[in-house]
Amino acid sequence: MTPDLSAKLDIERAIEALLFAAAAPLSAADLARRLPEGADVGKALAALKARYADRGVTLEVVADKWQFRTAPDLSHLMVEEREEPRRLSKAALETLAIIAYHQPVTRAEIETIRGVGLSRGTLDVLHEMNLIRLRGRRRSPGRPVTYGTTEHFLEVFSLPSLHDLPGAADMRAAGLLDLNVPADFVIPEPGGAREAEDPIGLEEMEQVEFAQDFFESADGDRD
Amino acid sequence: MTPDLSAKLDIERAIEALLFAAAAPLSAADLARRLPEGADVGKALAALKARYADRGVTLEVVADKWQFRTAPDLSHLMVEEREEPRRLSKAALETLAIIAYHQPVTRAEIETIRGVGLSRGTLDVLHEMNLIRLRGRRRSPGRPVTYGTTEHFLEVFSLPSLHDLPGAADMRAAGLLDLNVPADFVIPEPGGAREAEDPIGLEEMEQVEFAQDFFESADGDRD
Amino acid sequence: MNTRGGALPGLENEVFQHRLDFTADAAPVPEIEADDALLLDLDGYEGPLHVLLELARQQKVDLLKISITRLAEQYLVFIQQARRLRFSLAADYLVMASWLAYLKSRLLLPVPERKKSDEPEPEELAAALAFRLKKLEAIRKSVEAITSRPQLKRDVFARGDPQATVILPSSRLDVSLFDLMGAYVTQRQREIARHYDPTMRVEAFPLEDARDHLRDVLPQLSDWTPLDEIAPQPVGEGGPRRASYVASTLSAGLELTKEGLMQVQQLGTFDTLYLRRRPPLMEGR
Repeated sequence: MTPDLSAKLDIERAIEALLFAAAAPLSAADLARRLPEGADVGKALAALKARYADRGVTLEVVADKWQFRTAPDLSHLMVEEREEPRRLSKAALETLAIIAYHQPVTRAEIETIRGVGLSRGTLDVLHEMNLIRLRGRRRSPGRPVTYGTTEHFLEVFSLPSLHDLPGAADMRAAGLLDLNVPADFVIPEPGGAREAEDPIGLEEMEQVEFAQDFFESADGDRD
Repeated sequence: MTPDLSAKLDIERAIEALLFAAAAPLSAADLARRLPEGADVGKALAALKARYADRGVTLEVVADKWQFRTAPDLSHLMVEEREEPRRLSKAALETLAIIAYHQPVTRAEIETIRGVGLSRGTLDVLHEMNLIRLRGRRRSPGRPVTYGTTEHFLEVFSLPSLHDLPGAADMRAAGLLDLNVPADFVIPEPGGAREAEDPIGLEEMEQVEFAQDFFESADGDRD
Repeated sequence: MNTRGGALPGLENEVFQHRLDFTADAAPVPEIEADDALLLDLDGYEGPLHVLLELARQQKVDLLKISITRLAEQYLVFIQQARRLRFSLAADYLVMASWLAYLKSRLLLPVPERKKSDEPEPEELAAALAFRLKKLEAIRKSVEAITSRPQLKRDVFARGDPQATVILPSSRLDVSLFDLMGAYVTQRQREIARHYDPTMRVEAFPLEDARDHLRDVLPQLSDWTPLDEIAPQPVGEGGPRRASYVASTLSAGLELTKEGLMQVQQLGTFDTLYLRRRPPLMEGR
């Protein structure tokens, strides 16, 4: 075995062991930090992923991090390990999906899409399960708080990243993820008590796109 | 692939997944119980042991039970140093919240809102974590010291500025406010104009800390 | 044009029902059985838009091409049935019904020569509604797509027993802005509850005073007089409240009745109470 090949295999073995032992998914950077300098972590991860592709345990990317997980087709065997996930109500699931696909999104926008007011507790439940988080404030009148999903959300639903939300590209292409409402749209809004919201105009729309994360705006936009 | 070979591989995959996900070592009998009847568990375990022999993870038997373990020669990598994020106690979080929203605020004012005395440690902990600071002295009888939050506080909560703390409307929108909260419920605008106070000088700072310690120990833990 | 406020009061009277009946007679809707199935599951629907989406799906065409007039009819039948079965419907459902009835009528009416400038074209509204349903449907489908993904600890499993790790103290704080808001609100609400002050101590109109008052006015009570007129009116702020005057006067009245000085009568439950002086015994007894 040439020294080169052996070094490559050593990196693979080391990553295998590190990922296996870890309690949580590890990023490529996490791995690199614990390997000899110059180790080609990306290549080794790709090789490992291929090696485990049809095994009972597979190497997956969740939330931009790597983790060994049992193969989905073997879930029927895992009866003893299974934790009955807390069942989310239809309303909570829809709210979660809207937050996932439309983020950053305000409460009023969630209500408009669903055509019904959000009942107390729905956001609480999603917060409590660590699936959603406060993301920032919309730069629109009233500067409402916006919601987004957490890293834990990606882990739970086995998503490599937000770009991998199923069908998101098609929905965007069809304009279904636009948050703006046609100017003279008068369908009754949910929860009549809520004060009327100004429809978001076109030029404001661009700002909406730039609705800022608290974090992102931390270095700019300080008022 | 002959049906026989495929069945054999399936058993291997299943055992791989079961051993991986199990919290403790499993015996051959444990495995057989969870596999289709007639599965040759022994043979599959032997094949798996060979397959993993020179990998970063190996299949080991301990006391007649099987378990995946990281390869012994990689043990030097396995010290996973995880930074455990600190948690704030309920009292500390509540005190911090009041200081954040009501700053500059005196100790007596904090106690009035909380309805309980502040225990000695609470402010210390928040100081030590660099979340709060002494802001000044209220120009009122006794010239009490006032508290406020630090830059670090803003970083921890990813807030661009104090003005970005969620307000009453956001709390209502997040479903946090009870319905029985009076309509005139107001949250002070943090960082807004406040009662006159004098800044605290550097050298006075030390005296204040001292005076405070003295004061606190005098009436002890009251929480 | 006020679709929201204008139609709502009508819902409470017969006018709206007539309109529904008319709609149902004029254009019988074939999917009535399907609507029944829908009705039974009303609890599962969160709002009128969800019901509309369910109905629209029965047309089995792209949502952008649905017939809004037909959808409006179906929805109105649905509302009518729900009301007949005494489902309590949230106002949202009724508002939507009136809006759809309005939209349908505008879609069916011939286009006026000169259109009022402030009214959007009904076709635009219909298209906007269809698009909105499409949006909701997309979210519904994405719920299915997300929840059918391999879910951690349900379908796929990470390592059951991770290696022991060395835990280092960290300066990172495990706290979210939501936690901070929650902590703040809890305390403020506690504070509000603490300071709850049910106005002031309730002053009562003393029974002795009520008795004295009744004895004073007794000579004038030869006819049946409503209790309300006999009970003294509150004087100024801070004294007993009106309810206390009435209650004490009634108590005193019952006492005097027992003593044989008065009579009390009431024609029905919650009716006005009448009091009068007991008539002098003319013929004896």
